[in-house]
Amino acid sequence: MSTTIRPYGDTRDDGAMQLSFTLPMPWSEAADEAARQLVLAMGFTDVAVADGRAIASGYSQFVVYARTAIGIDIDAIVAPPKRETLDIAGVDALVASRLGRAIRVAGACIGTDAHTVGIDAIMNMKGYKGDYGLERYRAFETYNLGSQIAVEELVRFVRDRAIDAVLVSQVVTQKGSDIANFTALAELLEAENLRERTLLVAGGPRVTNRLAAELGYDAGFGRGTAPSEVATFIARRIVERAHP
Amino acid sequence: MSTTIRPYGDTRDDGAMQLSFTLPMPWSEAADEAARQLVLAMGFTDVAVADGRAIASGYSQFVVYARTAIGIDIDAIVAPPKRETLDIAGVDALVASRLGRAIRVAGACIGTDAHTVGIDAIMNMKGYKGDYGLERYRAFETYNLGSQIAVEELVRFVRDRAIDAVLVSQVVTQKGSDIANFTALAELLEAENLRERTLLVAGGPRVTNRLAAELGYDAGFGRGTAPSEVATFIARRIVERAHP
Amino acid sequence: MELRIDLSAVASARALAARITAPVVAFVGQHSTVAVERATLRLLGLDGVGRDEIPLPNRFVDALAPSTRARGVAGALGAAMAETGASLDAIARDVDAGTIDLEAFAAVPEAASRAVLEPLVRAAFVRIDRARAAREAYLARLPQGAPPLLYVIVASGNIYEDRSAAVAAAEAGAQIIAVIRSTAQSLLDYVPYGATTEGFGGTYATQENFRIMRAALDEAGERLGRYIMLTNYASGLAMPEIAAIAALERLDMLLNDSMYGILFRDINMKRTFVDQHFSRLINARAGIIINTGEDNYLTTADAVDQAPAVLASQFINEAFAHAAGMPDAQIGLGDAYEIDPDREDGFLMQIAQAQLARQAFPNAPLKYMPPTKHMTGDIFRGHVMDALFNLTSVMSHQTIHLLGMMTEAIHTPFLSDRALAIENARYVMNTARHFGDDIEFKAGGRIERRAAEVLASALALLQDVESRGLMTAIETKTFADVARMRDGGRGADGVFARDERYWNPFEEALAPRGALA
Amino acid sequence: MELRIDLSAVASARALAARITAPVVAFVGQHSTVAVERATLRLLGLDGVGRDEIPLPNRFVDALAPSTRARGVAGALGAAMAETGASLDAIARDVDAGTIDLEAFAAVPEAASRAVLEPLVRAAFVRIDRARAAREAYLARLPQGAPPLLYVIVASGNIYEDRSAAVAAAEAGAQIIAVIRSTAQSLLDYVPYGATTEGFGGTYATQENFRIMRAALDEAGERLGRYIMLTNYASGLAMPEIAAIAALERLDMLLNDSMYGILFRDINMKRTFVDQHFSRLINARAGIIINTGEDNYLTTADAVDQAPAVLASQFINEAFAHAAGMPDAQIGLGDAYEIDPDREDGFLMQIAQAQLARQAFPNAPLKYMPPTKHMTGDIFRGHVMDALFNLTSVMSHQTIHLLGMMTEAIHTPFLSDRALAIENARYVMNTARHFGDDIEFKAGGRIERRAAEVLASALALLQDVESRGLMTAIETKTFADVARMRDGGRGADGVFARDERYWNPFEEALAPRGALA
Ligand code: B12
Ligand code: B12
Ligand SMILES: Cc1ncc(COP(=O)(O)O)c(C=O)c1O
Ligand SMILES: Cc1ncc(COP(=O)(O)O)c(C=O)c1O
Repeated sequence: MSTTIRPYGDTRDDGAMQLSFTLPMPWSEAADEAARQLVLAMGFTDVAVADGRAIASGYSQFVVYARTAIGIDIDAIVAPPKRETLDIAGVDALVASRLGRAIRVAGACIGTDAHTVGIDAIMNMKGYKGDYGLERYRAFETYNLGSQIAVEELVRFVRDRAIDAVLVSQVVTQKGSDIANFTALAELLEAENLRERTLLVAGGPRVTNRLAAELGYDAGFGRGTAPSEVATFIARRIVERAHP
Repeated sequence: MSTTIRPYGDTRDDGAMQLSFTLPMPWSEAADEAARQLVLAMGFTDVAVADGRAIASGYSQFVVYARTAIGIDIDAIVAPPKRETLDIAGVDALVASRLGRAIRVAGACIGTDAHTVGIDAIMNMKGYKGDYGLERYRAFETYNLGSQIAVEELVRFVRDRAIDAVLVSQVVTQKGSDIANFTALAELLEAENLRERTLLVAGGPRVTNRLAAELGYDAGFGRGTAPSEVATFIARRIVERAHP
Repeated sequence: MELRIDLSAVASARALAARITAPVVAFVGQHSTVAVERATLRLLGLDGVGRDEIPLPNRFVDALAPSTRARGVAGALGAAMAETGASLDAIARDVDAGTIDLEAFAAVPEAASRAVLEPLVRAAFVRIDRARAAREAYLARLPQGAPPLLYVIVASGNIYEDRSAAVAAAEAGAQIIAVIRSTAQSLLDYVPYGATTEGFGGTYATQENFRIMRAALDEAGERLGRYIMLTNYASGLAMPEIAAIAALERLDMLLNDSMYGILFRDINMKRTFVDQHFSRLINARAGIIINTGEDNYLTTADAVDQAPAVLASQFINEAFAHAAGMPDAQIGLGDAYEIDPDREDGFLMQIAQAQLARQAFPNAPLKYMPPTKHMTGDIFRGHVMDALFNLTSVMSHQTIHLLGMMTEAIHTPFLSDRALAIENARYVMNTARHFGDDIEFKAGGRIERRAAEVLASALALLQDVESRGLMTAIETKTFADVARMRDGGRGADGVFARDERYWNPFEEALAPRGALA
Repeated sequence: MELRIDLSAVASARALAARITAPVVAFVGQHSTVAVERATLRLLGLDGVGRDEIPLPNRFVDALAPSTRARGVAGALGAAMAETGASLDAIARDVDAGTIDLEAFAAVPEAASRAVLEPLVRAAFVRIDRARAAREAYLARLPQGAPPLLYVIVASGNIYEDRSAAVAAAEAGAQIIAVIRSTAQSLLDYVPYGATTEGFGGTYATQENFRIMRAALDEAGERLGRYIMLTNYASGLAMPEIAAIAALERLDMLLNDSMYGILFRDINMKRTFVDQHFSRLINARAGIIINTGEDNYLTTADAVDQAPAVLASQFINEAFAHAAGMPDAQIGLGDAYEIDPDREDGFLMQIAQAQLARQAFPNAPLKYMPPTKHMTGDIFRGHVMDALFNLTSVMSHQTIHLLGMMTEAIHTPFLSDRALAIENARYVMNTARHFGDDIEFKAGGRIERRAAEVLASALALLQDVESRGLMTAIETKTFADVARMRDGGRGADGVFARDERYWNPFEEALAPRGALA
């Protein structure tokens, strides 16, 4: 099957979109025209420069409405598997009955990133938006290493404490620092022969499961993640690995 | 010469742009992914779906930041000729000395359009933002026909009063009604053999000089037009035609 | 937050408005219009189109000789029915076909006409009253939520697209849906027929379109647990007829201004005065809240200068509504947030004006319109202007809150524009829910001084209008900077003096005692 | 709009804060840190890097034996200069090369050291005082415009990109430019050197970068007819040194909090207390306005719960600043607009808190931070949140107004984000310029009740801290929900007890009489 949809303004398939951007040129009518031609060159049609003005001496700002003919076949989208979430009792029961011991989980904000609110939301007792964090589960033995943890330090910890699941957070993404840090961790675990036996989970507002997979992680969790989703995922995977 | 520029986020040539649009599908993570793939398919890179959420049962709304590699050569932009503006005395003097009579100008909001504020701003004594309107000039004998003037009525008026310059306004643009009305007027003037001897000027917030030219008009004036720009244009052109 | 305002000035203004409108109401009592007569036929049950797709009510009224028409269409119809025994519908078809001569029944006694129409009149009231009762039952069962009531427009031209858009908006939180009419429908001297899918800048107001939208919103309302109100436009050459079909199809509100058509559409003033009165008689019975159009003063002229004219017009609209028997709770007086955003302390002036209206008309469901004129293509700035408008509205307890669209200067709203506008209002109105209740104005401060100034100027304006008469005032550019002659404008030929034997069963039933003295 | 607040509670809170900080200030009088000593060298004129690109001040202080260091770097340097006749620079190069043994001059009498340093100390004050005078002259000639002063950040990592962005922002209306430091520079126990073009989440604070930005803003200021202020971050392991170079390069403000490093960067508390004091002595002399970091409490915990902690911390920051001789006009206490946007009447709570700070610290140039934590990828909603923040700020007369960015949750600001933020603030602050002055709070209303509650809780918190001592309080999660041990954290090994012969020429000149008793 194939169902192609397009952006929607007020009529199906009208392809209407809003764009805004800056051009590094002083504003004049010619700048409006440059904006229009630029958006046309991108393949849009019905390009209307709704606003164009100077925002600094050498910079102009534009608001543009335009239409696109490009559509997307939504049946071809590989939707991230809908993660079914167990409650605390469910996770605890699963781990107790199938694994018979607590899963050792280490969490950290690696590299120079000091944004701990996200990883804390997942790990701390308190949790996130009414959903309790991993510390609350009997199924987990948790270590929250905190912020700005060097990759080497985390790997050492994983080895020394025989950690089962590593949760790493990256919030700062400027200049690709998140990718660099995630990659460094995956590579070092590999080099130390720890990758096989640890579940490796990435998180942060710009993380998607797809991105995590590309980086060689077992899963990725993005904005708005609830701790129970993560708990369920870890429990299921570790149990599966123990009883393949 | 050729100077190619690209959209600017925080670094020259980073190509950063903001987009927002609706997709006619319920929100889910798959919808975010559809939005991402759609923007990729448009040729953007570094596509980040900053926000995705349901805005109604079958509709999702997205805010996306992405980068484009497409640039525009600003030296190739045909800038609309910078219109130099005379003051009232200048226009009056030009017309008095070179034409020796007042120019007869008729203005109207044609079709079903009732947005007279724009054409009034150009014609009425009071003018626009401190710039007096055409009625204030001795160089012009003005007739402001007002709103919702049928094309036939306007053409009749042009013939009966031997109008030199016709100013037409279109503010409503929905479903191309502006283009239809502008075109109908141009064609009827042509059919009645009046086109040659009348200066035909279009105006309205979506009008550009380029659009007007495409429609066979002598000029087009868009948002923010000052009456003196229009006055100068009419005076110069009519004088030129009288003394080619 | 209460302004210390001069209550005696408010009382004087109200008294002046009553004196200003009294002679006009008297004039109304001696005249009728083709539109009033067509509305009468519609209430009696006539619908459909005839030859050349012309609506049957038009065909019927146009078929009347002037002298017959002067006695009212009801008499002519009743006579024909009494004499021929045929139904309203059959007679109307015959009129359309030209196979019946309505003048032929001139001799039928009035009593006979009245008798034969009586069941139709009763049926009309049953239908109107049922719609009203249905609304009340809905509101009791599915409360619409607290004011300011979020009001958005749909305007695609296609009623089916509008329907989807309206339901989506309701889901996003809209409490009132307005279907904007096709550009200048107010100038059509008839009501178009059937479901329509083409229009410019809006969708035709037709009875079928009303029905389609009403059904969709009722369904959405059930699903959302909130009754969704529906509104449309009456003002214009077909004002009484639109009031009639709106009453039948359970619209909840109608744009209905006593002077809008005159000032902004160059409709003849006598025509408008007569039409607005009859339309409001119907609105009153139907429990429909009218929305007046004072906001229009502000879109063509400077909003600071026009504030007194707005207030004066609100008093006049109120007086006309009272004359048609409307209770305050149905009089949605209009105002708008149109002061130049670049003006220092413009926000204070907006608050002064909004709160002044609130206190001058304490029981009226005020209608508050968003910034439009000063909106530009800069959607980000526009969205912030709308936020301050939303704040002003919740602070001053406005009732009917038209949502501002960040794309106001660009296009008629996209689905997403409405959703973002609703989100803006919901956020602002929730985070600042009791802000207005928690503050007071500094005595004699900028806000109070501005309110006092507007009130004093409005009073002066009303005094001037009273001394010269409303029609003369309109002839001399008193309102909206435009002059309209009493015999000029569109639709003048549709106004006629009533014969002394004129009667109209609906007017008789609805007119407040002594109003058309 | 004035809150009726309990002035005696404010006075008690202030007195408590003085009592809370007094023992800490006494502790400071008995200790020094490597950073204080390095800053002393910088003030004396030392700059540049040596082996392994390590800054010369670090090389110098690290070369001191603990016992020598305990007497202060000034004594060691003065002795070496007096004995060798060499310049500061030459000696520092020798230290770097390891060709001089600083312990060799231990016998040089203090008076000789003092005498040889005297011209350098004088030169330092001449430079600092000249910068201050230059600022005052600029401000007189090119007034910066009325508060709230619009403050935007640049943070590209590249000082040259930052420069373009800063100039563009100034053109768009910014009055203060902050160059955000590279992520976690606060953890560097030195000040990086030279112009830098790489950084994460910000641009390194270096003396050369300060100079580059200062020059660009002076030029832009001339062109625009407005002096543009420049700010950067001091708090961290190099706090005193950054204060020193900022004084030399005429920065106008500095982020400088007495507890930020402890709570949010796990820097040792003794280290921070000593460092903040010395850095503020310098800031005071330089006329630099400090900005404290109370906003940080609100980004990690609930803003409604944390309001009392914010107020208590403001009192503590004020007391520490007073102890360093800062006048109120230089104490930019921090607060932020971080209450959950979905909370009913959250706006009222924000106003209560902002106005409470305004009245508790009537002469302080309050620093007001925008919504950050609750900003999402929905830039439209975010822009509206920023608008209400802007409104709150102009109403409550905040001084230093950090602009909120609609893209807060997405990326460090684009050029256009800053321009749109400035446009938002200018519009709101102009249209509502005197709104705050034109209203009063209802006595005992929601806003007043909230303010009273926050004040009472802050007082209770301060009482508790006073009874247990500040260091113990910090050890037991009293602030920001985090516990920090008095001997734990980063940089603890850089703190040392002063020998009784310790002296520091700058401290002596700058310490307010009796402060370090
Ligand atoms: C709070 C905050 C801070 C606090 C951090 C306090 C702390 N202890 O965490 C302070 C003030 C210290 C701070 C400092 C800085 N910040 Co900051 N900060 C923010 C802010 C406002 C909120 C972040 C937050 O707490 N979100 C709430 C949490 C709950 O959401 P979350 O992190 O997305 O987490 C959820 C999911 O992503 C997921 N998740 C996250 N991690 C993980 C991990 C795993 C394993 C899993 C399963 C799930 C998961 O689950 C969580 C719950 O759903 C954001 C802006 C914003 N509104 O997003 C900027 C922001 C993140 N900061 C930014 C920057 C640049 C900085 C600084 C470098 C400089 C500056 N501009 O202030 C410094 C340096 C800090 C450093 N060394 O890293 C930028 C990052 C830009 C970018 N994309 O690269 C942002 C976006 C602001 C901006 N626009 O400039 N910041
Ligand atoms: C005021 C207004 C009205 C008033 C008009 C009063 C009047 N007498 O003009 C009223 C309330 C009656 C009205 C009604 C309607 N309006 Co209206 N209206 C506006 C509004 C708010 C402002 C327009 C305005 O006055 N601009 C100020 C003038 C000075 O600017 P201007 O027209 O661009 O003119 C300047 C230049 O363009 C140029 N210019 C213009 N004409 C000419 C001609 C010549 C010859 C020259 C040289 C220059 C020139 O010079 C002028 C000075 O610089 C706009 C929204 C907005 N903010 O733009 C909507 C808007 C134009 N309206 C709109 C619509 C759809 C309608 C309605 C159909 C329904 C509705 N939604 O209200 C009705 C029907 C009216 C009809 N039959 O045409 C839409 C049009 C959408 C579209 N692009 O197609 C808009 C954009 C609102 C919206 N987003 O839905 N409207
Ligand atoms: C009171 C009133 N009636 C009617 C209308 C619009 O109707 P039309 O465009 O058909 O004239 C408006 C528009 O603003 C109005 O305010
Ligand atoms: C007072 C204070 N100092 C310093 C900083 C940041 O410095 P760093 O990121 O280097 O720790 C902040 C950040 O909010 C702050 O509030």
